[in-house]
Amino acid sequence: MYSIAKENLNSLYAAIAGSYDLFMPIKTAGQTNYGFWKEGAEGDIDTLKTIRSGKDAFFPQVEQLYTVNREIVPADVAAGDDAEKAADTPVRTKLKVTPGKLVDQDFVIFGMRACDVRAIEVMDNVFLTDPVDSYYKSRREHGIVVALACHEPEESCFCTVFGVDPADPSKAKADVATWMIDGKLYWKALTEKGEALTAKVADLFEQEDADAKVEEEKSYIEGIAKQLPNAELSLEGWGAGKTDEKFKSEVWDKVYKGCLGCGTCTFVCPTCQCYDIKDYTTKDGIQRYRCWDSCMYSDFTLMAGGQNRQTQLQRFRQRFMHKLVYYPTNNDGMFMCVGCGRCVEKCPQSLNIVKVIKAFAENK
Amino acid sequence: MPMNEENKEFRPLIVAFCCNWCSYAGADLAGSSRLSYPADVKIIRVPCSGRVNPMFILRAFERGADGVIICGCHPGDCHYSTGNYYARRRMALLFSMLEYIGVENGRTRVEWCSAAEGAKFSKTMNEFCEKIKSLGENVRLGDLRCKN
Amino acid sequence: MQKIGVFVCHCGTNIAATVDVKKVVELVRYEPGVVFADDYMYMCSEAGQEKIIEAIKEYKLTGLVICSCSPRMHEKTFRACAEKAGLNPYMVEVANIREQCSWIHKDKEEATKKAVILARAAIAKVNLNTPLKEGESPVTKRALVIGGGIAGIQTALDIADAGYEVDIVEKEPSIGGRMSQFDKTFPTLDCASCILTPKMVEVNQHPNITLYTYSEVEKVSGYVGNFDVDIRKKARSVDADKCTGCGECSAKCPLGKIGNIPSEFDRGLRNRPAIYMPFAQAVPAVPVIDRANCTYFKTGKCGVCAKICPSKAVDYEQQDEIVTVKYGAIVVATGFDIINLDKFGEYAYNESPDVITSIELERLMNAAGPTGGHLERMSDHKQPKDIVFIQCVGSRCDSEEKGKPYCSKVCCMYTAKHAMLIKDHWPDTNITVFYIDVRTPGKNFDEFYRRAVEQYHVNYIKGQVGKVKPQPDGTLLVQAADLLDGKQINMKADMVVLAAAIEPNPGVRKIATMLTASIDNNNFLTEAHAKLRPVESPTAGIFLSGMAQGPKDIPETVSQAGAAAVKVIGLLAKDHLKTNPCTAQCDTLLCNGCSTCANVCPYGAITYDDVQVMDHGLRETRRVAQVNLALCQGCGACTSACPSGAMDLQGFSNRQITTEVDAICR
Amino acid sequence: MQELINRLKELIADGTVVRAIGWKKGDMPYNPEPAYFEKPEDFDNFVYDGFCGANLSKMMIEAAKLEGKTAVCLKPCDTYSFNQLIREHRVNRENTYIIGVGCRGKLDIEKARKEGIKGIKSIAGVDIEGDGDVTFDTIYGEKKMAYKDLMLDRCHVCKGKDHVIFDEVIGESKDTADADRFEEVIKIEKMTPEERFAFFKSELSKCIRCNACRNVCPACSCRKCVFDNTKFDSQQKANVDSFEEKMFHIIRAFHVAGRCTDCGECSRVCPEGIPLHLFNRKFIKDIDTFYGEFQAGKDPEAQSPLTDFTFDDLEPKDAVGRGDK
Repeated sequence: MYSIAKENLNSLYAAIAGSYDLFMPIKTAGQTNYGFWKEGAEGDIDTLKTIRSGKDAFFPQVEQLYTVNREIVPADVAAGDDAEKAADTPVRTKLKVTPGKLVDQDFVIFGMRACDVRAIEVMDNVFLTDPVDSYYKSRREHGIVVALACHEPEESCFCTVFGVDPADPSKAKADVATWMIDGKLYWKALTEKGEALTAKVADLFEQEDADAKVEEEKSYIEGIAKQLPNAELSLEGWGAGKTDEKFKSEVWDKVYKGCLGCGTCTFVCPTCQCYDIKDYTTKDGIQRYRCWDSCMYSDFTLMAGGQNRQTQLQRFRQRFMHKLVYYPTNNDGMFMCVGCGRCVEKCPQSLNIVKVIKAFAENK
Repeated sequence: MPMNEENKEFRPLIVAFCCNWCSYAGADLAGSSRLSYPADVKIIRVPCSGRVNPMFILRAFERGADGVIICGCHPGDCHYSTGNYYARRRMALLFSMLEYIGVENGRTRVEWCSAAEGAKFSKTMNEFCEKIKSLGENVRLGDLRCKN
Repeated sequence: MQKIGVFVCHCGTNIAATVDVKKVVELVRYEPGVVFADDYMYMCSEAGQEKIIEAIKEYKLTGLVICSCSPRMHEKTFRACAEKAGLNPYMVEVANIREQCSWIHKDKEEATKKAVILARAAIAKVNLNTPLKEGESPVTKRALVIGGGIAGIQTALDIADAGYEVDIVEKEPSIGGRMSQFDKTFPTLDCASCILTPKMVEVNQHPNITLYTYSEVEKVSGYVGNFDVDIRKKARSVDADKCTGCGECSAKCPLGKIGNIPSEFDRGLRNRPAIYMPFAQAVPAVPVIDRANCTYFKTGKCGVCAKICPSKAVDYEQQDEIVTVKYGAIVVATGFDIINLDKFGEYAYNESPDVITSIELERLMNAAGPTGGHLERMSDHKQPKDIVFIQCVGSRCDSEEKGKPYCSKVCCMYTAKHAMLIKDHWPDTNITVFYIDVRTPGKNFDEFYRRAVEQYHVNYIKGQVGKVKPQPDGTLLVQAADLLDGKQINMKADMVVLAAAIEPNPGVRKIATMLTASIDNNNFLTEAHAKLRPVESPTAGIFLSGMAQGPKDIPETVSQAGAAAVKVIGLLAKDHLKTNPCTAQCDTLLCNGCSTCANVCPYGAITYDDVQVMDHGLRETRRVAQVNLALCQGCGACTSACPSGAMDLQGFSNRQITTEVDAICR
Repeated sequence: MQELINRLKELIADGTVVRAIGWKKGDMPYNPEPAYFEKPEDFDNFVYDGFCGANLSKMMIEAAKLEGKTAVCLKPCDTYSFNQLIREHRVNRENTYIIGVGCRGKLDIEKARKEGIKGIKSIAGVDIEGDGDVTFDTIYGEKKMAYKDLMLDRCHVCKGKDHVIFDEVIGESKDTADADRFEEVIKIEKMTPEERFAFFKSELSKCIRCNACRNVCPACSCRKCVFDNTKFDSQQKANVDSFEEKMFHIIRAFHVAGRCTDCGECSRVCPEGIPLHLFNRKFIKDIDTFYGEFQAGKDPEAQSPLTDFTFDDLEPKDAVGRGDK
């Protein structure tokens, strides 16, 4: 197994950034979010949870789809040969469409936690099944995921509930698994992509037989994971086929009341993948882009007639039904939550998926 | 199009909101008295300086304007008697906020100009253009997309 | 999508010389929405307009952009032209490429470029234009005049003479106002009542004028052309129809002698009975019973007046009556009063009966006054030898809470008047006037003042009086500073007359609020425009007459009263009012009902109602803003105060202006 | 807290109110949630402690439309917001029963996380009556913090311990102010334009446009925000270009200028920890200096400075560059 001392990480980042775009947790203005590492940027893999999840790597908040420009068809052309007519022929224009650029270079996502890696699987089921989302696909094909074990999970974590193992990233669908133990980062390639990356930076590493150390670290983490307040959270009653009983339940009316209808939960969530498509008028055309949308917003899928979800209760219910019932129903029981606990930490009104699950358990 | 093709000298883009009753008339007077000011200034007619919503000003900057000036009747002369008093407070606060977030002073301006002050109008516009030229292109408030 | 026609005018060479008109035409053809573009020598000419009309018909244009001179010049022309071709006039926008382009730029290329951009902005706007229609509201051909002083009287007479019905509401028992209290008027020194009373009688007899004396405006609703006004007719306790005005009742009223009820009309210089007419020539000549003081109303006993009244007109049972009348216009002529002098202790006004105000002096010198016109001290009824006049008592006063910042305007002249009148009767009186400045602008005014100084030798001293001290011997010690030769002056006087500052009638605030007419810091009503609309209130249908708007002398008051009347007549002459279609509009689905817009509306055009709305399938009753299109003048103040964008202005909508911005910045 | 619970139960029992709005115990010791309480058993989960920072006044917009009166627990600073809502006719006072609850400063769990406190199992010393340090029992051992160090920033510039509107007050409050309200603003004003721009750029670049700041703000009570409707075609869901969050945050602050009571909710809820109050407080400071001291929500009758004027107001050109002079 390879290892590198923590103090040398910057040179590792530099080395990776030498041949790839490096997307990793970076601290700016006191907060850690994923971003592209540049010389001088403050890489931060100590913070357990970035505020936004790593999903931007494959599904950025904003993405250029294509641009449309007006091209002028001069009067005479529009009018044909008839020069007479040309003079007062209304000028016609035709539209020129230029698709947005797909990612065609490999890039590295560094320091992703097991829960976020699981979230990628969740999104794959959405974007890579028919109809395939070419923008997402190109990013997935070129993204190299370096996962990092969670040295000290926090009380808001409940990934184990969904079978995510914070201790062993190699179980997750990552290309490289890493552990940070006593000031040293331990590095284990899992896939060809991972090997390729490793090869590019191998000279920074030292060889070391650390399996024992890693095993020790794993059991330490597992020990903590067991103590977490929500470790025993039960998903009984949720999952595939529960639509009717859950949708009709009165419990929703109790739990949604405090909801502000903001998008915090959806935007920090690693698995939320709804988006809206918008146009921006430029000099002589429009740019069509997509951006994250939130089912908590009153204008989510709003139509002229207003037939979207009209009350916050409906919106609130939609979000959790989607994560805990609809999605599992369509994806052989896989839940659309990975227990990262970001919503637990960030909801302005302290509402979150855990409370919802518990509320239903109490009100059986 | 801040740069004009022939010579690379910086030509600012300036949006002027003029109230219909005083300043727009003042601009007309400047015209009929042939008191020139740079073509960089483009005037938008509004009924009253009180009609100018701060969003218009930010919008202009977003779209690449380098300077925005609001002209209205002198305090006390508003055709609608009070519009410019409200405008005065709105703009004072907005300008102070723009300064606060680091936008260069002088990119925005309010000038009271009556229908009789054609000379003042053209003088003001000349000054303002000079000021904006000295400040250079507006990069801090611009939206890069609208340039292409 | 609109079908827009763009027409570029050469204006001879005015535009064509500096703007490449043909190039503009070529470039704007490519703008979204444009289906036709052409240029012509003179767009505003008959031939030019014909071209436009043809194009509208041939290309079925839905919008026009005229690139020409300023819209302030020809917008009307082109709108009319569009209308001729059956196109809504408000689908026309004018790009000002003359005053704001060709005339101020020399470089042809630059000017052309700018012309294109201005055209582009106009095109972008027209793309969002919607057809607008003027509204219409009927006009009630009746006017209300609040206040029956000389201002109200003159306005009412002028309106009535023009053939419209007018009502005067006066809160006192008689019309006449302040002027009826005066003795003589400057600068001609003719007697006030001799010129006023004929007008009062004329009012009383005019077929088109209805008088509501001893009455007050209680409630006003509605808007220009359609006001509903509740008038409270206070119980007079005398049946006006039966009363002959013989005056027996007042003469016999026991309280006349023993009641010591101070007469308001004589400013408390003498007493009046409980049943009284304020003054002999009162109009109407019908007494009122002052119920607060009348023995009958206090104890149930007495009833003398009822017994002796030959025509059995006295009616103790009479009740207040509220009448509701519709009006098309309302004139505020509530006049003035002088300020309360309690804060001016230094002048001993409250200490000595011989320190009086100028209005009190008017009464003292009036032949019909408490002393039969013989000037005497109230303390010992002796005729004063030395009289001191103090100017600017509370006028041009620095201290807010004490006096007024403005000049009361009339004091300098009436003081000169007083001085001369006194000298005329009693030439050996010594008169001293302490002044800050003597202000005599006006026809024959300065001559008048100089006569006082030169012929009558009135002693004018530039200086402010510091103190007036009542002396044991009954005289008054006046301590002052002579500002010109910097001497302290101590002067004995038998009488001191204070030129107290005038202020709007205290009742005006209440009335202004009812009318939603704006009022300034000094409670004077504000004009719609200080220079151009001096007799109109910003609130449509409300007009200003006399002192209520600011200090004036009688001739000014009368001429302003006439001006107000003309404005009213101009309004009443219309059967319908066309309302400006570029008004604010509220999107009820977005409105929060927060009242921010109403707070900034200068015309009181915004009201709030609870309405049923259907918001994307949810039915709800909401408090939302309603714009009264008859009142809205389209300034748009509300639109930029509205946070949610619910308030928008037709013809200058948020999106229209935004799109102009975008077009210019492209 | 028990006194509060008893009183609320009593009010519901005697029919004065139909329901109460307060805080419900969270699944963590630090995340109670705003909730409705109707039945006696609901109150088993009622909690009011140092972590009940949420300003409940805005919930009354909807609650006051319901059948029957609603009791709401408002901290001293929350009552200002409620007054402002009354001024703007957004909430029905008749249908509201205001219980002024005591406050000794509210707590911010982020402050603890910054101290590296994690794996929290339980927290002691945050009761409303209590006084003294806060003790965290965590998986990684016991940790202590002074109550004051754990307080939300806004509580360090507390508006005072008095409720400006209430039907009754339960519990003691204390003025926790120990900093100058405008200190941060002045600090920024003193920077060079470049520094100021860099500062706001780095802060705002974190914005994810979740709209939490807007949706929690009691002054942002628009039915449909101008950024969600089409009136200016300004509706945006994400910051495509660095300009947009500037536009959004300037206008957001501008729309509440003269109405913002400085309750600090915007900064409390921002998931990215952007000090949004710096915008609002700048406007408040300017309004105070330009047009005289004004505290929104203090007097529901008072005219907001932006819907008011004097004839000799400050000219916009004198509003800027005051630092340079």
